[in-house]
Amino acid sequence: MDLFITSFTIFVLAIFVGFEVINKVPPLLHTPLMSGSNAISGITVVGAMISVATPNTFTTILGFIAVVLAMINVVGGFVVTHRMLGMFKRKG
Amino acid sequence: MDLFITSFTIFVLAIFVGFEVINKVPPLLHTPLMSGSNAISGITVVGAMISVATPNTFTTILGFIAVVLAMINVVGGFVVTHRMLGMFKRKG
Amino acid sequence: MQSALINIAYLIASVLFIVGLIKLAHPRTAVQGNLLGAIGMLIAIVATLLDRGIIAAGANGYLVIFAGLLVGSIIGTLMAVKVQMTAMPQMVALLNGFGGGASILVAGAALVDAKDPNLQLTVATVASGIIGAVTFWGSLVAFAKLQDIISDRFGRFSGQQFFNAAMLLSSFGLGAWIVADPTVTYAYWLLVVAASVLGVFIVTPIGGADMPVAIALLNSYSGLAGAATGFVLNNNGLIITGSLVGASGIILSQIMCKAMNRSLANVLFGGMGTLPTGGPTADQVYGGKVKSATAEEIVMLFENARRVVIVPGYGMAVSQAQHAVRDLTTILEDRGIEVEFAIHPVAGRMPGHMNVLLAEADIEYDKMKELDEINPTFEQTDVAVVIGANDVVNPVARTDPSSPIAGMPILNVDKARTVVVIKRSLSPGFAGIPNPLFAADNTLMFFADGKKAILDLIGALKAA
Amino acid sequence: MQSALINIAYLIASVLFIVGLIKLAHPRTAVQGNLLGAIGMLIAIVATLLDRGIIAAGANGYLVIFAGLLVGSIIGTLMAVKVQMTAMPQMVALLNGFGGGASILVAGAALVDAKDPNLQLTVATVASGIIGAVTFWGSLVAFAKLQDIISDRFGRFSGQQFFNAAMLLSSFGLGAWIVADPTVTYAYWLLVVAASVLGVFIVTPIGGADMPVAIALLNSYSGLAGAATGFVLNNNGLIITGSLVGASGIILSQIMCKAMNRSLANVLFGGMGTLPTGGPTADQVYGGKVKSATAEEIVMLFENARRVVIVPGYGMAVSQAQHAVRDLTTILEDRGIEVEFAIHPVAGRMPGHMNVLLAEADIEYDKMKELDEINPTFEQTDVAVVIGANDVVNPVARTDPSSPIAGMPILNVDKARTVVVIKRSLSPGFAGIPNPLFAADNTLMFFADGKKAILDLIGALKAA
Ligand SMILES: NC(=O)c1ccc[n+]([C@@H]2O[C@H](COP(=O)([O-])OP(=O)(O)OC[C@H]3O[C@@H](n4cnc5c(N)ncnc54)[C@H](OP(=O)(O)O)[C@@H]3O)[C@@H](O)[C@H]2O)c1
Ligand SMILES: NC(=O)c1ccc[n+]([C@@H]2O[C@H](COP(=O)([O-])OP(=O)(O)OC[C@H]3O[C@@H](n4cnc5c(N)ncnc54)[C@H](OP(=O)(O)O)[C@@H]3O)[C@@H](O)[C@H]2O)c1
Repeated sequence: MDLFITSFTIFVLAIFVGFEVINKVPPLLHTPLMSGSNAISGITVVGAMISVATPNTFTTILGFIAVVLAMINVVGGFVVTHRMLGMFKRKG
Repeated sequence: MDLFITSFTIFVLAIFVGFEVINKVPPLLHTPLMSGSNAISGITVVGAMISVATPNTFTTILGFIAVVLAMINVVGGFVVTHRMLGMFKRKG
Repeated sequence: MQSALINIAYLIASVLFIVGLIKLAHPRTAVQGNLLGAIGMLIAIVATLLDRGIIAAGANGYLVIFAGLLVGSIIGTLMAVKVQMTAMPQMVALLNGFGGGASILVAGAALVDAKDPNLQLTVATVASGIIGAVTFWGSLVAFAKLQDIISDRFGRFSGQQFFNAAMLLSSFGLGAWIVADPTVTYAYWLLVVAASVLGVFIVTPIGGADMPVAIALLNSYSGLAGAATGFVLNNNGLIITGSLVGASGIILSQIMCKAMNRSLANVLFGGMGTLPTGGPTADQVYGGKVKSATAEEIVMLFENARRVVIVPGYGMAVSQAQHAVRDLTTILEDRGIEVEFAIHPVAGRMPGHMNVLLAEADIEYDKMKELDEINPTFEQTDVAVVIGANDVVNPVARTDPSSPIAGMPILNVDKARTVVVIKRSLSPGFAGIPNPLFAADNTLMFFADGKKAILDLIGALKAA
Repeated sequence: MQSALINIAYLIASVLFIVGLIKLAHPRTAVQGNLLGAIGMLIAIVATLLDRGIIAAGANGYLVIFAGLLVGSIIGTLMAVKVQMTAMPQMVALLNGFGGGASILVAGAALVDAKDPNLQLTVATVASGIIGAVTFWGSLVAFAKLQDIISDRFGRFSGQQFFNAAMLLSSFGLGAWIVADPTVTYAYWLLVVAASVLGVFIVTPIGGADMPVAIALLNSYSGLAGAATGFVLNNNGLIITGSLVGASGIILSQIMCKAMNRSLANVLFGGMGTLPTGGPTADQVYGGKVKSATAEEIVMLFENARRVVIVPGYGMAVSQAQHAVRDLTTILEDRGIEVEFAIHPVAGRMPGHMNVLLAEADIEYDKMKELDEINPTFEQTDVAVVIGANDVVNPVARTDPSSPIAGMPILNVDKARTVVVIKRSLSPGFAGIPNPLFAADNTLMFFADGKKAILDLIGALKAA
């Protein structure tokens, strides 16, 4: 229970950080913000890797599919964001 | 060790929250900000209360003094901030 | 000690994500911010390779993991490199869905694998399963709608909201069962099915143009699903990152709703997307009052202009006119005309959509002005060129409190000396209402496909 | 379960603190924000009463705790109600010191009491002890200096920085000993003594006017000491709150340093506060060029003015002139003159100092303008009235790159049609340099104590 409350505390603080930080992103960059934040939500890949390593074949297969899905999310998100941001140029 | 890292994570997140939140306070309110944030730093009173409740008389005395000091900080801070903020008025 | 190292790595990764998001707030540091995020992810992945369980699984385990990482990376890279800038909303929806899908599977595997599941694990697993499945299927439906794979009519039926409520309650019921008896793992897959059905039919009735709000919200859900998975695995890295993404999606959907002057509930369940009733008809608004112009006539306007403001909208994205617009801008600027862009927060079909398209065409971002900044300047503007925008320049929002877009802040192009509107017809935009701007005294319509129209203008300018 | 409840209460308290700080950012919600913080504190204290150890200590324990809470509350309330607004810097310093003192004692008690102290406990205890003692004594010295209990010359000697470094190293050495052998609890008290000496002699050399930066920094330290105590007790509430306060103090000291165009290191260890060398002397600057005026002459200026800007500085605080200034403002406004206040970020001796004093005198906060907002308006200002400000209106900052205040952003009062400067003499302000503004063509000096000068002006206005 104490462990849960600690994790929940982290959750609450991270939400505050998220709100404060995201609110400062200007409309100009909202599309890259969407794809970029999308990319980091692929952090689930880390959990998926652990699922792969279970002795149970069924969960290994689930884990493998999850690694693939999450990794598409991660790599696709970062690369497309990079592509978009590379286009934003300043005068001169 | 894991417990420490979790606590440290909370520390880091809270610092981010602090920086983001405090940076938005306008100069107009910097003095109340100083006294108000001062007041909440008196949260040490909570630790002091626990020290009072130890069986050891020496630590009970330390705890008592700490409760008094922290409570001056808390109550003095909130009351003086309230007094100051009560002065700020808008036209009309 | 090992697990401590891994947790430190997750903390570093989380800090890099946060700093990355902070840097994403300025165009000059945004590229760096995105890179920091990618580095954080790399650190998290490499650290996880040291996990006790993964090391125990030995070479085979590593093989499967690397295979998965590789396959995912290749597919992700291909998608990201191939996608057209105009298809960004779909792309985000799809990636989003994959993240949600991964959460379903990871939580399911953890439940199957758990020796002695406690309350936190089961509750969090249930949450991951429900949110993940709604995200996955909701995002796929959003993708299919935006790609015109399925029509706006698909998957709508009367009583849909009751059906969806029933699905949600079933998921909760199955979830309660799992919490009560964590050994019935098949209940988890039933729960995923129920939540998947919910995910599909909660998104099908949302109008095509409301889809971006749904996508931002699904983005938020994918974050929350990740955070829930973090509670399943007791992994702070997942919890922090999931919360960040959860906050990001909610803020973006709020911004969109505010810019459309509608509530989130109205977007998700409300009746917009069907034709509005009441209000003046198109005939009443346009009858005999619309003036159309040729490219040559518009070029004459340019010749006497000192300041031109270009207002892009959804039609610029559809006709892929952004490069032609850039060429037009260069020509006008070469003739000493000041050119700026007025970007409405919900122009197009995604927040920041127009900015990305214009940036793609090498237009400097300091020329793209936000609503508050550009509106006071229309009175000093000689020609406002509206390309495929409609609702975001509809003055009815200011004048008619009964209109469906009443109160939505709009770009006051009607204050410019002359307004040129480029679109194919008089048909309405997303809100489905006529636009009196098209019939205004100082408005000239140029009926054509957006890209073709701009190319015509360029041709006429060069000939003149 | 009990400890879970307490931890939930701490989480709720932390959230209330954060929301309170967010609300403190707007004058309209600030009072509410402060109340939320107080409620959070109440929740934390009440929840702690349920602590297993405290319950075990029985009625006696509760008695001692309540006695402590009561005594502290009474003293705190008395101090807060009695303090003059002009003495706010001292008050903050004193409260701050008490918080640091509490951290020393709590960490010490935890060390004495620990059955099996682990690494985290000992390291955090050492940190609490060092930071707490520096905060406690540093704050007391700051208080004593600001109250003129000890002079600016007190506790300065050559080689002081080496002495301080030695004290810091001793504290670290004693700390290492404690970490190695946590049973030698007397080493902790030695450590506190060494850090206390450090705290005293690190603050004594700081110039009186630099004290606010030191206080903000000590405020930050008191937060860090609290966070360290949180690590000692594994208490997330303390960790979160301590970090918030730590961040707050650092940001405020940064803001002050930036507004003075100096580095933090320069403020803490640098030589300012002694007279600057080089630069023109007072005679060169002022010789024969200073014009002084009577109250009646200044009133004639007011009679032809449409806009007056009042620039308060440290001298307004010293002479307690704020209420007289309010009366003057009312009279001028009754005559149809527009009056605004120009507040420099480091005017006075504390950030926001002038705002609090003016607010105390019932001047609406929407009339108090920040530097960026007011500077462009001086050219349309008929009379700028400078009351006891000096450095913050010294144009040398703009013109002479070798001046000690070079590059500090200043209020451009010299751009006003006429400048009236109220101070007692031509003596310099905190930076110790002459001010060419006093010798400018459009400047009139009114030599008097700030409050008396304003009362004279009011008298003359009524007579006119
Ligand atoms: N950006 C977001 O995040 C977001 C999110 C949700 C909803 N929305 C909604 O989407 C709408 C956006 O406003 P908007 O002004 O950009 O678009 P709009 O009001 O939907 O109008 C787009 C116009 O573009 C024209 N068009 C379509 N294809 C074209 C082509 N190939 N060439 C030239 N013109 C073409 C259409 O007229 P013709 O058919 O006559 O050519 C149509 O009237 C708003 O109602 C907003 O609330 C936006
Ligand atoms: N606000 C902060 O947070 C902060 C923090 C650290 C340092 N500082 C420093 O403090 C300075 C603040 O600038 P400032 O312009 O407000 O003050 P200042 O430059 O220190 O000048 C104050 C002036 O007030 C006059 N004065 C003193 N007592 C007076 C009285 N009773 N009646 C009338 N005049 C009186 C003095 O001249 P006479 O003796 O001739 O009367 C003096 O020249 C800056 O240099 C700043 O860097 C401020």
